[in-house]
Amino acid sequence: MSDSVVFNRRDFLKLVGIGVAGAAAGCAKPPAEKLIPYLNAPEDILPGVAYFYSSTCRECPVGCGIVVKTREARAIKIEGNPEHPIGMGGLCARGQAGLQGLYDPDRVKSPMMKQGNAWKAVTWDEAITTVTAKLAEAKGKVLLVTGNETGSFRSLAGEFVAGAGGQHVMYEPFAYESVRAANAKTFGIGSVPRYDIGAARCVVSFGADFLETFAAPTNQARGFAAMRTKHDDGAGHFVAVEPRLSLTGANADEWVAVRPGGEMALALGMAHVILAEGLGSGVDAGLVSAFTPEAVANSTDVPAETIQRLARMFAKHRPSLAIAGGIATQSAEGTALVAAVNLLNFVVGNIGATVKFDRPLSFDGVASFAQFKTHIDAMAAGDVGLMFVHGANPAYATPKWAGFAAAAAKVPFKVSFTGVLDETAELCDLILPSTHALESWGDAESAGGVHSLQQASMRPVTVFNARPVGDVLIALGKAAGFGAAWPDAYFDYLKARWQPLHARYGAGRDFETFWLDVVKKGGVWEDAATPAVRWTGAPAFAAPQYTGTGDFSLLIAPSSHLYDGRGANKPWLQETPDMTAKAVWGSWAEIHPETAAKLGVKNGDALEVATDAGKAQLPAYLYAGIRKDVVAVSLGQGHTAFGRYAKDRGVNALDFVAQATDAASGALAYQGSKARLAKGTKAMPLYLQQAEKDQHDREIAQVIPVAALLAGAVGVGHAAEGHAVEGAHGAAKFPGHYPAGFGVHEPAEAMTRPGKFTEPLARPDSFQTPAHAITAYESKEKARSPRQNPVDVGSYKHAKHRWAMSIDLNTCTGCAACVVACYAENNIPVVGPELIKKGREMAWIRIDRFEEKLAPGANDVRFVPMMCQHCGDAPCEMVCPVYATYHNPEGLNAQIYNRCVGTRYCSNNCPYKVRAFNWFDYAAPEKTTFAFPEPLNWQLNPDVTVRSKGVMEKCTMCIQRILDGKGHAKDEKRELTDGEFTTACAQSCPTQAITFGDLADPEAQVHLKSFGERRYWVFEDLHTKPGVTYLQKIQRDSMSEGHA
Amino acid sequence: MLNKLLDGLLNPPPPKFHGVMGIWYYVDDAADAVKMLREAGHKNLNVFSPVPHHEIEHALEQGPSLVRWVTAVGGFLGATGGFALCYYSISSWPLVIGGKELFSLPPFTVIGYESMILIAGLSNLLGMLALARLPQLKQVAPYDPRFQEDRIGIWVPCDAATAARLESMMKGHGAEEVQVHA
Amino acid sequence: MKKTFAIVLVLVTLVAASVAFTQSFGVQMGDKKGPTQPIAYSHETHAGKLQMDCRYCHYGASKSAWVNIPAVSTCMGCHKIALTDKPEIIKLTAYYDRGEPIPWVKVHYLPDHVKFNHKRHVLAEIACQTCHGPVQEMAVVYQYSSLKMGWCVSCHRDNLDNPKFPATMDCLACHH
Amino acid sequence: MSTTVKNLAMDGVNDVADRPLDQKTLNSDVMSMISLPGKVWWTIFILDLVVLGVALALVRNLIVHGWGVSGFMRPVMWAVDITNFVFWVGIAHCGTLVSAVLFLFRSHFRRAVYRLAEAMTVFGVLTAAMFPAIHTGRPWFDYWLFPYPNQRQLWTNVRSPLEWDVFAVNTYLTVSSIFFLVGLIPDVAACRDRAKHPIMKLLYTVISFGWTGANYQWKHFYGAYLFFAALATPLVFSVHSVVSWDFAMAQTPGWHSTLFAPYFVAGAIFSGVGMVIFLLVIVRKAYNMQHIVTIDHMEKLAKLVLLTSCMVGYSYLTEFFMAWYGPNKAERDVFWFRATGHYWWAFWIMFSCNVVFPMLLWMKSFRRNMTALLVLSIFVNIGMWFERFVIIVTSLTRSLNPANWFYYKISITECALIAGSFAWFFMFFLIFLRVLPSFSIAEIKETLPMPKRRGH
Repeated sequence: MSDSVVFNRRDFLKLVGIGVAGAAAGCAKPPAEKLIPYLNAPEDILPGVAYFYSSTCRECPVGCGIVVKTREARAIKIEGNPEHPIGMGGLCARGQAGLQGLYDPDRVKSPMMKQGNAWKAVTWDEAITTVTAKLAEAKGKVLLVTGNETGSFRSLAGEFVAGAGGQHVMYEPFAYESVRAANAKTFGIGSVPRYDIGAARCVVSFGADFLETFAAPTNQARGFAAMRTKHDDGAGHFVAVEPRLSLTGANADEWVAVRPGGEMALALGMAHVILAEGLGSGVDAGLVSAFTPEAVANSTDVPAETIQRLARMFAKHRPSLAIAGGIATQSAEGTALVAAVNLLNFVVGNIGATVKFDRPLSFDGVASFAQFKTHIDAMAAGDVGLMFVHGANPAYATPKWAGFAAAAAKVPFKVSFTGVLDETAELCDLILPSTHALESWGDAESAGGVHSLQQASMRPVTVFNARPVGDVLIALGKAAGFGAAWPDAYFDYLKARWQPLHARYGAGRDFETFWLDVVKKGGVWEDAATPAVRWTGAPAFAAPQYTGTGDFSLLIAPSSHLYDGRGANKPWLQETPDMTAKAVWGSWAEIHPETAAKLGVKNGDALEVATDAGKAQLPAYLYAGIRKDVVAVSLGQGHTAFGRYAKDRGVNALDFVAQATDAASGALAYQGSKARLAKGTKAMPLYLQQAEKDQHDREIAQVIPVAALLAGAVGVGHAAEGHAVEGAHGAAKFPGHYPAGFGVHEPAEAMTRPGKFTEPLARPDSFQTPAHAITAYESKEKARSPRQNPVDVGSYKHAKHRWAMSIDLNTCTGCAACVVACYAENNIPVVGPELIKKGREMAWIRIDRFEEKLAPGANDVRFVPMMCQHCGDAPCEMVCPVYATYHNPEGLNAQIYNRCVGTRYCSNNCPYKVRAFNWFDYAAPEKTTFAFPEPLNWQLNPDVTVRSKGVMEKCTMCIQRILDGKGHAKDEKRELTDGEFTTACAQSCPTQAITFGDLADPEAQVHLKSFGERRYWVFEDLHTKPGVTYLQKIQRDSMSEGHA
Repeated sequence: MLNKLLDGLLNPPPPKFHGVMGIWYYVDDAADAVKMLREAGHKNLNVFSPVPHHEIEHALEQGPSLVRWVTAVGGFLGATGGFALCYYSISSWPLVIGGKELFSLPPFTVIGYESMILIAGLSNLLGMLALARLPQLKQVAPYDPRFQEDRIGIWVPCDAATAARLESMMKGHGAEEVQVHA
Repeated sequence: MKKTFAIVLVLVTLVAASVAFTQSFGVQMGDKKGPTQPIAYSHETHAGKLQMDCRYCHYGASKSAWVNIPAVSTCMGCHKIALTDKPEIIKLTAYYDRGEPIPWVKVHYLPDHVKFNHKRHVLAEIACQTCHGPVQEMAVVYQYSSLKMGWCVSCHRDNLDNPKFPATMDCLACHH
Repeated sequence: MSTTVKNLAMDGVNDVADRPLDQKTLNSDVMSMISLPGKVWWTIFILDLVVLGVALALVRNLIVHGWGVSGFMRPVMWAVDITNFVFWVGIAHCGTLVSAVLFLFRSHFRRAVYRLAEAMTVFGVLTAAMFPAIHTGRPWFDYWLFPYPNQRQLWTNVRSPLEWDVFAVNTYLTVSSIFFLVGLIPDVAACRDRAKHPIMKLLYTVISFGWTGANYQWKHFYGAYLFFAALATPLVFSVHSVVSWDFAMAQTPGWHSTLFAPYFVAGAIFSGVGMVIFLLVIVRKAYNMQHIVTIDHMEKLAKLVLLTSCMVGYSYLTEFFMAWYGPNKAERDVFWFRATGHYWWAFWIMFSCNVVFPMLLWMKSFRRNMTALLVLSIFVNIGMWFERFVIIVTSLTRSLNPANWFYYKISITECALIAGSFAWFFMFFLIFLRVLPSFSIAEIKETLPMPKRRGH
């Protein structure tokens, strides 16, 4: 194959000085290549061997534990650290994409000084001396702005501003002020609690996007999965109370389309019912006497009986959990809302059971918007002489009326430590590029008692002349003469800071061993004591306030991929579709189809959104999952700087936010602005990655009604003859190519025990090897005969495994972490919006969103992770004229790029349409379609060929990982054990919905799941015998107080 | 220059012939003449005509062409070749595709069938060229362009002695014109 | 005239065909000359005369998919003291002192879409010489085998039923 | 146009008007076409080359930058490329049918038209064969599709319908070309004898293999010709069946149908005869060949069109019936989409051109009206091109998984491919008209009364 070598290995070989057989371009002999060996051979690093370093993710304020995979001393993949209590091995899309922040081609190459409007490169020494001088001038008027810092850096910053005379302020666009304020008010604990969703038996979310951005999404997703698998006695019910069905809400059984701002009244109404009916107690009923269901019904558009039903369900299925946070609480009455929900939780005794303060997220000390505003005012007033910015982008992440830009202009000298030229850096006078988190040491207290260490997993990328910001601060301090006490390197400062922790958790180890253990493990964590929680009174519950005029309420949600906009410079995140609209690379306004009809707007037409704060035009996305009087825009786009991938895409939703804050907490009121809509004039493209969201009865995403599931053997039994289980549409259809009654097991006691279905099912006595499993059990002569077993002949005689996958639709939340993981693992090119819109996406795994029912009430949105199904009887294989795709002895559907001629017949014959074709040369640096501009190509996985123009590609079930795992087993002369390696998607899945393994091993998890209940095969009637088995989503009857 | 060269190539000096060439217009006369000449012992005569005439063929007592056998053999070889290719290509590196049988007749038949036609066609061509002595590089008899239009020529190679007698015989059988090459 | 022409034509075609055919089978017609290296390092001396184990320097061979080219420090391990007066060693020491790696010239070529795993083959007790040829006799190392696919496959084919180390003919083993 | 011709190749041949034929004038009349072309011909030819040049430029673009320059995407990974391929293979089929099948049936009207039809066949296959070649993602590796011993020890997948195509199409190209050339031998010999210009003479001398018309030559000529016909006949049917299996063997709804082989063969003959009529109407008029290709001949062809049109129409209806009657929802959706969906216009163009308009041929007056036939034949070919477009594009657009339903939009590249394919075809055809006898002298002669002294 004449594929050009994108990642020119020699480049990084120079970096780490390793010599290996370099890559030759195609079969022609290239001009003599130089091999650059080590100067001094390090003992630990061998070329061609992967090394893993545990560290801490810094892509959002939470700080999950991660493991960084490095090859030849380059970080090439980020995975969740299974030992870490927050991430628990899962990692969200944003965390995975951290890698692209590291290799961002637009990173600042060296310190830069602003001259007029141009940037001029300066040396570090010049820069340091300049700043030192400024420090002297601005004595006492120094302002250090950072993002949420919870570890040693926070104290260093503190000491720094103390020395320099000034203040350190931490700004986060989503600091959950109202949650903290409300908890302080109601419980006397001013922090963000841990929501133990796994412990709850039913959940009501009051506009909390807890699966996307709120608090610790990966952690909550894991708990959510556990909660959702419960279905005995009506458990596992999830109700979303929000005006617009978010991705989190899409997972709900019921959508309560409350009037914007009505969430609080609804919570209190539920509390009223509970107290009135004596289902709960603990607070004075007088608090909520005003909120009778009828009264609430008027103010929320939610029928009284619904309120009563929800209240009863909530009280009945204890421990239950009501979550207020994220979207809904970012409003003028956010604090009151959280307080109301706290009250609701308190009366049914959820506090301490599902709402826990043992490991509160560390947001303490993060400035509220109001506090930050005072700093802005100070700047405007000229009270700031010197400003440092690190890890925050206020110029973008504050509304225009906050006047940050203007205020910054008043500051004589501004220094930015940013890695990329973002909006704030553009305002600064000096850029001191800081190394990326993956290149630098640090630590964080992710949550109470969870001390995570951030290990530098590689030497700083040589292309950029950057320094760890800690080192720079220390250097500055020393130069300015107040940092004498500090060690020279931030690393030593950090290490010193861990001494007290050693004292506490050392357990007799001397510091060095303790330190090594910490570095290996990624930190230390204790089970912090659970504080006693009392009810300390509620704030006043006032009616919602709206600012501005207009017939519509504007709803602004943080993007699940770009968060507050800090992900916008990462092509993976831009290319991964937003799971609500399935749109990419831009922003859009979601409105209800009927509203659109009134306005005469069609899908993708321009729509003008106007608030008192500002107006802009966006493409409209017609979404039935939103109230008719609401328009929703998500944050994250509309950057005016921040690199080629972020700049000039879409609209910054903050421009719409009217001037209002939550008095009680000082939070910025993202919600509550009134908006006016009109048909737009200029056409703006809406890049949809999936246009059709109706599955046309193709039964791709199937559900099984709880009733049928509880009916258990009966249902499965006659389903085995191929009948549909009675029940809702798209209910279980059981495959014909498995014997009747196959996989049936005793349901009796299984149904009564919660969590049963998170555990492997017992292998039934009626077990028979599935037709398409590699038959390790079958007798030789039988196995040899093609007629008997088509997948074990000729060169296949040593076949032992049948790699397969099982995907549980019940726990898949559509977060798309797997998609990004796959991009990272398999060198998949990013092709950009135009091609995506054309239907030329290259993703190997995508998540299809099917909207069965999208209206207030019972809710049915289904997410199907769709990748190559590795069919036993693959339609694609038989049509390839050159054997470029064929069936491998271990049951994989192989795709050999270098044999592929590109007839594209395989894709035409693929029922699942999961094969991606290289329409252009994404791998050729000289072409405009080049997808890996230096140094993005450093991230490429050396174990995976970078595909060239004109070849077909698709999911390989991470064959490189399989071979690697088998290699290890061979080295240790042992058999493979189940789960010792897995695919990138399965590894990253926060809810563990994806299981990978050997189907031929009757004890393997994947086997038990694939032949347990709820299993089905997509397009099973085509008899493709897929290697990917789906487990039906459990469909609950949401209209009966959660009863099944 | 080029033209001269071509002329040299295309119009070589006519070779020397020994025999009699009679030219007929009427088909039945020509047929009779052929019969007569053959009875007179001139079995090695050649007939030239713009289209084949049954009368003349009959008079010449021609049997069916042998081409058919060549074609048959070609077809047989082609078919076996096709099937052999299928069998060998799969057995040399057995790759399972779509869970299908490695060796199955239906696909092989398609390949075998097409190869049969191909080889049969080629051998049919070669057979014809060989038997009809094409391409004919040197003339066997004095040639006349009218043979491609509407005249029929009968060529009897003979020595000068018999030439005179043949001429009269031909004239007697309605030959428009008789050329004697001696 | 015509005859001779025809004969010549036939002969030419035959020759052309046979050349193409043999070429297509990757038969070695190649030169036995390797590139000139920045330092005239002789495997003949080290692996041949001195009987050094290949893996003394190329220790990665049995541990990793890729083999390492020895670091300058590895060379200096001996040559700090051994033959320090020899011109080539002086060159070597110069590199070492300059803290500069030696730009060895690549000898063996594999396209990027072939994922050859040294470790697996070395652990399968295949002598280095099987593929790299009699390195211990090479003053200048050259590419001994064609390293073309057919060459790999023939060996794998022969060892399909190897009781100890069965080879595979699964394309995915090398192409992924 | 041939009135203004300064005649080079022939001597004493002037413009021919309608007049009774005899053996000698037949030669002259047919060969009168072989002459230095006039202005009209040259204009057409130059225009043709210009179009072809532009098309080739875009094809080069295609190969350099990849198929991304086209409008293709998932799920529609085939569209105009394969549409053209099937269309031209279809066109090609009629020639062999007319010459071979009708030869076996001893139906004499073929003699007048088969030479032109065969020429069309050969050029049609030449055009068609280009598309599988350039439609691949990496055309420079196309030779991998042929089974040949190579150092990788790899072979082709003989179980793939696409591989059957490779065998079928190449066999068809070879056999039909041979058939064409062999049939030419006697006529070219006649040309040779009249040719004056040395280059022409050389050409004819080579092609005619030194044919003299000797009895032993005629004997084996017809012996072989019979077998060519006998071989070509099953070949015609097999080749287009194989082409149809490219679709039928896949399980894409709208493709996966046992009906396809006969349906495609009928369609092929339909479009082929349509093209023959198109060419004949023009040629016989432009070169005054009405006395050689008579109205009766044309009418017989028209009847063939009518017959195949009915077969095609029947197939359409059957397809829809099966979709409606069968259990497969996806299939039903596809066919409903075809008639009413995004590409409804394509479907209705196809249906009206292939089924509705040809019904006019039931009228004898229509069949014998050359202008009418000309127009109809154009419609037929448009319709048949859209038939393949509809089959390929609509089926793929409505693939099984709705999650990636995207609509295919044709791009300038594909337009160039379409225009280019016609330019390529007519380039060959125009040259053929002026260089080789477009009507079989020998065979037509056989139909003339033979001069006999003893009356008839």
